[in-house]
Amino acid sequence: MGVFRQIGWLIHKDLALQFRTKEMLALIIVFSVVVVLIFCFAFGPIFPEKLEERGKLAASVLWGTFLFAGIITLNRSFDIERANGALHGLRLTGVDASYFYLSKVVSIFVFLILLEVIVTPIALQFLDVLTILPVALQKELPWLLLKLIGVLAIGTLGFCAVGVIVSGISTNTDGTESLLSVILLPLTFPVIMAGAKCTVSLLTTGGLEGNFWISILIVYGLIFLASSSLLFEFVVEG
Amino acid sequence: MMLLQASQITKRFGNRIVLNGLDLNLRSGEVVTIFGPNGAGKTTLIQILSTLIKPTSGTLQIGGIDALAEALRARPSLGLVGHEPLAYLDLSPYENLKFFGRLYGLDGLEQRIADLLDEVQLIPYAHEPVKLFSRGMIQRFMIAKALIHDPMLLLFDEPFSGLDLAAKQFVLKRIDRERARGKGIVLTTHDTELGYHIGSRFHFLLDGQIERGAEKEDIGLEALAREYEDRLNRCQQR
Amino acid sequence: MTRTQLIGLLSTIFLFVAIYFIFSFAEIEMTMLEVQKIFYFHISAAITVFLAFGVTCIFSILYLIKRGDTYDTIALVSTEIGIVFGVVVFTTGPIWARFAWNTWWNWEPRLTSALILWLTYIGYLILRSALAEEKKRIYSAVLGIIGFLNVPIVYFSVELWQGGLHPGTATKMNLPATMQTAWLISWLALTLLYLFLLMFRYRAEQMKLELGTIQYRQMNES
Amino acid sequence: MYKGLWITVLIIFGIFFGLFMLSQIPVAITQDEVSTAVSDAIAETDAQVDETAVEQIVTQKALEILEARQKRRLKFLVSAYFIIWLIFGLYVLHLAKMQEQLHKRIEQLHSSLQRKE
Repeated sequence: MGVFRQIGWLIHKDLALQFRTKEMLALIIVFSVVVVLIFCFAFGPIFPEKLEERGKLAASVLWGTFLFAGIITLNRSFDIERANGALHGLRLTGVDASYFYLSKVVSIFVFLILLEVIVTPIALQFLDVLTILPVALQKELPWLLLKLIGVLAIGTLGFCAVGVIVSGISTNTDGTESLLSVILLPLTFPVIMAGAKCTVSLLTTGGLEGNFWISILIVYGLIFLASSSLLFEFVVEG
Repeated sequence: MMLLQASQITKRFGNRIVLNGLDLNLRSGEVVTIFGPNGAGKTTLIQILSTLIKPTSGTLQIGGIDALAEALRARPSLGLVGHEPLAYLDLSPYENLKFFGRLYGLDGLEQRIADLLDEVQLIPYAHEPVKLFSRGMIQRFMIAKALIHDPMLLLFDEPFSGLDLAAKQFVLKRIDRERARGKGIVLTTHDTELGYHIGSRFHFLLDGQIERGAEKEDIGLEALAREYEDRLNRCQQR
Repeated sequence: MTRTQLIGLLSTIFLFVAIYFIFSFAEIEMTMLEVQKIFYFHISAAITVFLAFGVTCIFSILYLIKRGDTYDTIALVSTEIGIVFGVVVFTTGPIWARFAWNTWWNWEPRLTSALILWLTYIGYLILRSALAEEKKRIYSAVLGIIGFLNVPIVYFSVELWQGGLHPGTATKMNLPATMQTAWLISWLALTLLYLFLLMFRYRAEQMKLELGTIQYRQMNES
Repeated sequence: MYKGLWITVLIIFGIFFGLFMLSQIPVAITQDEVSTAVSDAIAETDAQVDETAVEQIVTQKALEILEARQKRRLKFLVSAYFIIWLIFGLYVLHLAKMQEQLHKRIEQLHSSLQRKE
């Protein structure tokens, strides 16, 4: 019980910090929209006619955008912890490193999900995906969007699981931002592959029937959540 | 009872030996002042005593707990006022104290926070972000943060640097009050006058080693200042 | 003769033997003809890449448990050699692909997962160079472990992503006996070479340590 | 010492390997290959001449094609093996050089320390 309360307070603190400065959310949303626009300008204005091609395009745009937005968020979050020795203050309370890890994963996850909920419809609209969906799917569009967000959520959780521990490491160096990308991106290739495939499947058939990709996303998240919450103690305590 | 028992503490960074087989003991109601020039390893010593970094070798006991093996259990019994605020400057003093107080698992937190903020004269600014504060206000906030869980052992790292006279006096008074309440206090400084005034036992930290301990009854301020000067010169010649 | 020299000599001998077996003992494969002979060293090097990074992972775990600097040094050295073997894999791979499929790169699952792993451990080396002395051992050990945990997931997803089995997988399974022998010997030879390089590189790391100590002593005395 | 050893090994290896390539690789002519080569050759020679002349030309052409193909294959093979040895060789040389320099530095510092004492 005490565990969950402690984690809850840590998450509360993180979210308070993230939303304290409203510019951060605004900045990251604008960044994501701009990235989406870059893809649109590169591919547009006439997008592939076939639904599957369009779906692939949308999947790559969404996942690419959220990956970069995720890296920025991670960096920012750990900058706050490092600055002014806040992390040392946290350590002095005797809180377990794995609680800290889990709270960080959850708070960044929440932030990114919020971003995804806002940016996904915009991106789908810009790429004009919604109009060429089969009629059956168009009828239950909210349901489809919900499923899409669900897939994004599972992928984002995996991304956060790895991202938090890697940025916990890379924040100790000087060239933080570029270093984080170089180390983190190769580790997240499976998320991109699996996430994009799931997205394409959702946009073309409206479901994930006979699809192993979603289980890869889940397994990836579980493996890294488990291993990183054990390893995070070494990152924090040294 | 011995509040703090450090023996044969050695710290190396690569080949550089910062602390070399250092011993330090502290009973409750004692204020140990450690004098040392810049770069003598004062901050490293305080960080080791506060379990933030691990010594290369040696043993450390805080309140009877092996602080190297069970750092998490030892930490709640110590408070640290260091160079950095060890808190989140984007949050207000109230939010910070509440957050850290919750993690320490304190009862009657609201009352405790109100009392502390009153003592450090920050009530009017309780809901302003700490980053807007002046140096003296931040120092007072740091003291409040270190005292929130009423620790037995208090560690001060250069608490007077960069403060004006009034602020220095505030810190002095505060330390004296905690000593009178039976706390054990370790304090580092290079200011002989202030250090003499507040301390009940004196050590010199030179070349990574603690040299000589003098009780307040055995030595006057001038004698202490002279001895410090002598030792500094001898150290520089070596 | 030191152990390192012995292993070096042994690996050299085995390399000669492997060459002999590849070019004169193993029969010529019918579809790729002579070009198929790249396969022996290409695959062996790829296996050695996985071996090297596996060693990095194991010694990283050992370092976190026991905190001996030796473990960390072995992890570092093994990573570096794994990267060198990776270079061999990623230069011979395209030559093979160019002949077999008329393209320089082929998304074969094992090749792709080796590439991802390779990039991860290049990140490991970059991280090490960017970290301060007292922190780099622990942090790189953590990364060494995480990077390797990724291997099965990457392998499985690339296989699924590529959507089919590569001819290499099929031929490896039912290789004629002569080819099998040649391949086993070249694999053994490269493993020995890896071992030799590991020891050789480790010595350099020890010398660096020694140099640091002497430099520090001299600095203190002057 | 290591450097010298490895250069020797590499040179011996190069010679050994070159001789091997020249002597050991058999020209793998199969029935299938010849017939495809022959039909290729006939396609390339569009003149209508008497049988023996055609046969002669065709055989010669077939041989040429076969040789060209093998040459191409060998080019791939040789370049692959060349690159493998180049990478390992360069890496070993790099290590040897590194150790040599370190060794020199250590010796230097040791002797200067001893002089002081």
